[in-house]
Amino acid sequence: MIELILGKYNYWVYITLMMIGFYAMIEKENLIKKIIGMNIFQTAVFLFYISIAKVKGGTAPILWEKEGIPYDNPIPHVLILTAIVVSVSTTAVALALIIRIFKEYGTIEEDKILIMSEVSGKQDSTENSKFLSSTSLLQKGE
Amino acid sequence: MIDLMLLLFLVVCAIAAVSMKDLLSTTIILGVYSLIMTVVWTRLNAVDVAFTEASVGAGITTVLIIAALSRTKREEEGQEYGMWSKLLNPQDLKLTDKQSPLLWLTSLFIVLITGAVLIYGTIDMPDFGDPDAPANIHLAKRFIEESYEETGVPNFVTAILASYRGYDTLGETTVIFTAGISLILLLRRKSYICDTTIKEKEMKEHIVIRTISRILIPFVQLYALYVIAHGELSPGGGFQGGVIFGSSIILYVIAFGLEEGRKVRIFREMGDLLNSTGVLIYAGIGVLCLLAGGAYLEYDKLPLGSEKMASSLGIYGIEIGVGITVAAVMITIFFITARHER
Amino acid sequence: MEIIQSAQPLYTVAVSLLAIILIGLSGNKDPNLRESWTILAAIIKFFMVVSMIPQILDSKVIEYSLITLLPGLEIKFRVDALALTFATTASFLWIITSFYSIGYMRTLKEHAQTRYFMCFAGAMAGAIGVAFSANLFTLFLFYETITFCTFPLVAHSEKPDAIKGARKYIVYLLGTSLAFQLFAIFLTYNVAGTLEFSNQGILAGKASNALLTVIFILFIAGVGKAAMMPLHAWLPAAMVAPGPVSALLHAVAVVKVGVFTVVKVILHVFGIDLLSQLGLGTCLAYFASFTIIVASVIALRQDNLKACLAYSTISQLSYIVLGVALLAPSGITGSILHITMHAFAKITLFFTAGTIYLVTHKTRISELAGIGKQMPFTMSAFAVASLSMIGIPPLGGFLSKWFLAIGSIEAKQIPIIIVLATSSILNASYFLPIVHAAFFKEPHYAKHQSPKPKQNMLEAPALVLIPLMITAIGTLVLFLWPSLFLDLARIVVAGVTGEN
Amino acid sequence: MTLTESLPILVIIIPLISAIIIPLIGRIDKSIAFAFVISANFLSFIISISLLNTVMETGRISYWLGGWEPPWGIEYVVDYLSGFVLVIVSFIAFIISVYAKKSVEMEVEGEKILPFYSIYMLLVTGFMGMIITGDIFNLYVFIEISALAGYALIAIGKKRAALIASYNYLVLGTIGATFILLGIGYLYMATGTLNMADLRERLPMLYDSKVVLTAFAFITVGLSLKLALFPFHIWLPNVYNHAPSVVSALMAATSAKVIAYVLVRIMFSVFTMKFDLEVVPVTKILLFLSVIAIIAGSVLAIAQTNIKRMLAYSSIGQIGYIVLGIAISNQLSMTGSLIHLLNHALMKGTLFLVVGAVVYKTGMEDISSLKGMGKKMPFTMAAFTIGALSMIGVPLTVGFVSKWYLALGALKAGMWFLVFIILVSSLLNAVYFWRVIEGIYFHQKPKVRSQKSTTKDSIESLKPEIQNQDDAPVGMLIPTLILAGLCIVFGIAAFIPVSVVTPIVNMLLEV
Repeated sequence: MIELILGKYNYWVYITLMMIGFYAMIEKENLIKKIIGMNIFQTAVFLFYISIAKVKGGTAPILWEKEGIPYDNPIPHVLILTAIVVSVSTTAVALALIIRIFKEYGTIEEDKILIMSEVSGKQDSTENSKFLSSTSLLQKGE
Repeated sequence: MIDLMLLLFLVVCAIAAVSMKDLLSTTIILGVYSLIMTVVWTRLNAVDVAFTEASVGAGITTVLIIAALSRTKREEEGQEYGMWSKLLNPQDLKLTDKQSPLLWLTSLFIVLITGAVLIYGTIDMPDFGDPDAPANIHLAKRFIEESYEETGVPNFVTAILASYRGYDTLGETTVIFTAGISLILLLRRKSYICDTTIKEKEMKEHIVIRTISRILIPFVQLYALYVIAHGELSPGGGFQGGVIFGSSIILYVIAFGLEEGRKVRIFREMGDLLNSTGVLIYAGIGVLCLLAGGAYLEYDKLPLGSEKMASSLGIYGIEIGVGITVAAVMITIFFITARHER
Repeated sequence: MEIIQSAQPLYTVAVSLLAIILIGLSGNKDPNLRESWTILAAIIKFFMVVSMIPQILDSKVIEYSLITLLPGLEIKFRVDALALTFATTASFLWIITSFYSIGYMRTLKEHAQTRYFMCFAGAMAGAIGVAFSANLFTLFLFYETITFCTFPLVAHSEKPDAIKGARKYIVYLLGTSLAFQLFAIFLTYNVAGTLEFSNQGILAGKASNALLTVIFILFIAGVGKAAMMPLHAWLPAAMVAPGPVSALLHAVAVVKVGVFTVVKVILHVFGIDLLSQLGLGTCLAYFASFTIIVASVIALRQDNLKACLAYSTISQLSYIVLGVALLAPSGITGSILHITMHAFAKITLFFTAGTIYLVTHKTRISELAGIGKQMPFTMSAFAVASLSMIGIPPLGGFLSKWFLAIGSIEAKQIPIIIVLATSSILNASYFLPIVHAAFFKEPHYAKHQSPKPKQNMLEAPALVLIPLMITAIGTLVLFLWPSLFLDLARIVVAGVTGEN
Repeated sequence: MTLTESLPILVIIIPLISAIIIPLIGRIDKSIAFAFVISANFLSFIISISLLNTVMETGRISYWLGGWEPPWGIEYVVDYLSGFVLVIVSFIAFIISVYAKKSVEMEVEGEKILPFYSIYMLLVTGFMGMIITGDIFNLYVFIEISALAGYALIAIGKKRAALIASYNYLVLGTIGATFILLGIGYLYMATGTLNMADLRERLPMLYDSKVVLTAFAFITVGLSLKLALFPFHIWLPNVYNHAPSVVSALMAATSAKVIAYVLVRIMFSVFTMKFDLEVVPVTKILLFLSVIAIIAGSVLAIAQTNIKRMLAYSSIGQIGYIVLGIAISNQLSMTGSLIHLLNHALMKGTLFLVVGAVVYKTGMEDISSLKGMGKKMPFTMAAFTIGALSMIGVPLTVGFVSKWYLALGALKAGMWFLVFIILVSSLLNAVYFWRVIEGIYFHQKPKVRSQKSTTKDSIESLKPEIQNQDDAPVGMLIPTLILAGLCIVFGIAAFIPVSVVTPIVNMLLEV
């Protein structure tokens, strides 16, 4: 058991972080809060990747003169470099949307926006109530 | 031990960021979270990633969110009822569907299930740091052993990033480009009325900032170029360098304000032009490789001296392309999001 | 059995399709040209059908495969005796109906006549297509063609009640065919590996009895056009259509296609051996009997003339189903004859109903008193057709009923004879009062309306009148010279029973 | 390397470079940019066809990016499956780009047209990249390219609700993409490789590893989110509803197809049939979900008053069809699924283009706005009718072909009730499409009479309605009619697509 914990704690921390972010993404009403959650969520996944790359006693994956020292695995680093960029791009677009939404609706709280949409067009209301039933099924796909 | 503490810090920051009401504080905490993450990654020897996270996660993301906050709202509203009161006496509250305790429970349930599945997955995982884990022996081995020979780049990360998986990086640059164009599409207005006068007045008083900026900016820019150029040898590369360069321009704008609309227009035109130019350089180098008879992005085949030389120059080329696009997009994004419209 | 490969069936179907285009092109600008296309196509089609008769009587079969969409899905035509019986009737009546339509539509100055004639031609293409189909897919294809082409005809007036009726119409027809018939086709293909019609049936020995029963039930339920109870409600609802459309619907295009499909399924998909072995034929026969009696009883209670005729149709269609379901040679002969006999009689009745509306704008049976004096020709035709429906010699209706009765004896189903007799009595009891009232009663309004309307002849225009006279005479002719249809029926029977 | 050998990369690079160049050359003249979009799409369509052709003749093409041998470098793979989907997507993208000019000019503000086209091309690039790649991380990158492009394109819809739709799509899409990324990480951890072919070799011995199971679960859930498979469909109706017509059309016709393709890739090319059937009951879960999707999508579609929204819900049902065939996973049903990728693209493409034309002409997108359009826009409405009949599944249209294979596949697998589901759903389709068709052709406007009762008007209103024919501009009409025509052509000559699909199915099922 101890071994299991020692061997895996790094992974579990990332899972915890990820769940915190995930929770914020689906539960928070504030649109910016969701984005903050999204950032935590994604960074957690990046942490997981970086954890894969770690080799005991390894050094940074840059060629050294000295032979015989194990290097850490460079591949996840590469992948995460790309993923970080994707993440920041998504954040930028999301923030742009939020700015526009604020301009149009005057608020960045999702529930208020939904109420406003209900007044202006009833179609959104059906979505709103359906959200519950559908999110509850969100995990069944697994 | 320090690693464990750092990880604990991460969790604390994450919880704090999610639960605080003041969005500005939240953003700052998110920045702190990113910085700690940077430290964690440095300790995990992922220097390139840490570099990027420091400039992007802690830097750009924070700046962007603050810019967005300045154009929206600072406080998170609603949810004046705590979760427990929601759960215990929901009938007292006037709640919309979205606020119902059932929904909160559902979200929690989803999150917990996902987490449980993930933890279930970890049972069969190789232990942390296991050098014989499949991830570390299959592809990685060859990269570590041969990439210097094959590409002439001592930084394995750069070698893979720019050469073996250079196409992913083109995709990455395209993503940035897409984000830049998306923001132009979403936020740009034709009329450019900038309330620069106010800014200038405010900034005039900050003589210290101005002076420091004036001294600092050239060095920052120089450093950016260095990072781009030295991506092969040390951590860093086009992306990080581009971010730094972009930051220097942003710093300039913050410190000095935008004196005239004309300058804005110049920046804007330049930004648009450079957005495309950067990606075009990257994609174009690929096409040149095609024309030279190689595969796409096969730098060796470029007619630039020896294979190693060609490969090296090709990698420089794309790094520059990445740098230009990143810097240009950053500037564009900053101008678009930070501009106040009255 | 000799098979001739010839594209003639295709051309016969295509004539109407070509007509659609030509009618559409002529449009409203030149009604005469437009109508001449209709007539021309009808006549050409009829002669093309007739030209195939000698070969078929010679016990040959004409086949033509147009295209194979996918393995198992082939558009293929086959003309055999059964197909030709139906096609001859339908194409002949199309000519008549075309003339009648022109007269009717022009007299009433109806709108959207171009659409009307286009859809009309489309429905005919569908009917002939169903008749000539060589497999279930082709049949289904043309079956649906008819459904879609007749919808605009039913909804022609575009008034709310017409739309409502048409909606009911499409719900029943499209619904049953998509839900049940298509299901049955899927199952058939899955079981038999082919959809091709065959004299011996294609399902024998291919699946368990339970599955076969399910397929059979799905097929019967899936052919909504046969208007078997409880899937009959669309037919009275479709009465909102203009007169000629009702005539076409009831005599040729729609309902006959329905029963024809049932006949095809019984004879060529299941085969009489398989069905008698499963005992499904008898079940169906009694099921049909139920419809015959109940529909007749409902018809008795109708005051709207067209609704009364509609229920009469429902009842008569089940005769055809009944005859085939008996699985006896004479029963099959009777069914096949009844397709034609009923077509002529019923089209006459609908023509007269349409003509009465055209001239007097009356739709109710109770208003018809004394109308025989105003419209002697029309009402005479009505009387003749009614008698044929009841089954009184020397009219066509008698012949088919006769064969049906013999069939039920052959099948040793004596109760069926009682059903036939009862229904004939019921037929008589709703038709004869109309005829009696028309000729021998004074009009009601004469009593309290002060200016007594003139009892002059009020007959319809010739273009309307002549067609209905022709069909009325047709019922008589069919009794006197039924040999063509009898021969065709005999070939069919010989084919499916394996005797030669 | 010759030009022919470079085709797999050109099919991506041409739209990509055009996306980059459009903002530059568009400054000179907007019409050049438009011509550029069309020609780039056309080129990549032609290349796709020639790729498919080559694959049919010589088999799988593998292109090594950067000249690095896989699994060390990134590999592009064109086999029957990716060739087929490439052709579908590039064709639809081409047709819609021809159509786009007028519609975009109306629905997008002037100065935003250039970025719009640029992002349109990026979306196409993203889709094409997802299809052709043989590297699982590269797949993620292209998923994100298409996703980002999609968010922006949706958000510029005219109504403000478009922003919310886009935002929600962004959040859910990011969750989906991150799940996929996570799954990829797990796979990499278990195998040490990112190349799909390499994964396929290395995975079988790890099938009972919990890491692999989790990876599979997360990738599938992530893809289902993007695919809008029930219950992950919530984002889709708003997106299709509020996006500009051209974007709705492109997304409806291609986006789900591409994701479905990726799902097939993961399920059958990276993992194997054995895994799907024996190790994880994934096919059963998908079967269950797809059945609900089919029914729920159709039922919800009936309740809609907005035509785009109705089509969106209908798409949810149709996505169910595609997944259903995959879930039954025998030869016939897979054929049905794959051919439905093409068929649904054609049908939905037609319908959305028609709606776009109606929006262009009337500015309205309510179902009631189509009333009486049969006379005003006869050709456009004819296309709508064809599309609708296809959706119902009338013989001689493409819809029937899909249904035929799916139903036979279900019967072969002994799952009778699925045939029932398929038929019930086509009945439901008939209900909501027939309602529209009826409105189009059989509608009189009684309003005129009641509002103005002057004698002149009443006389005029009694006359048969002769509206002036005012059909969509040719540039919009022709693409619509081409798609509608193909609905019939491939409905009749169904053996052509089937002959392409059959080797794919054999390849996937290893028959």
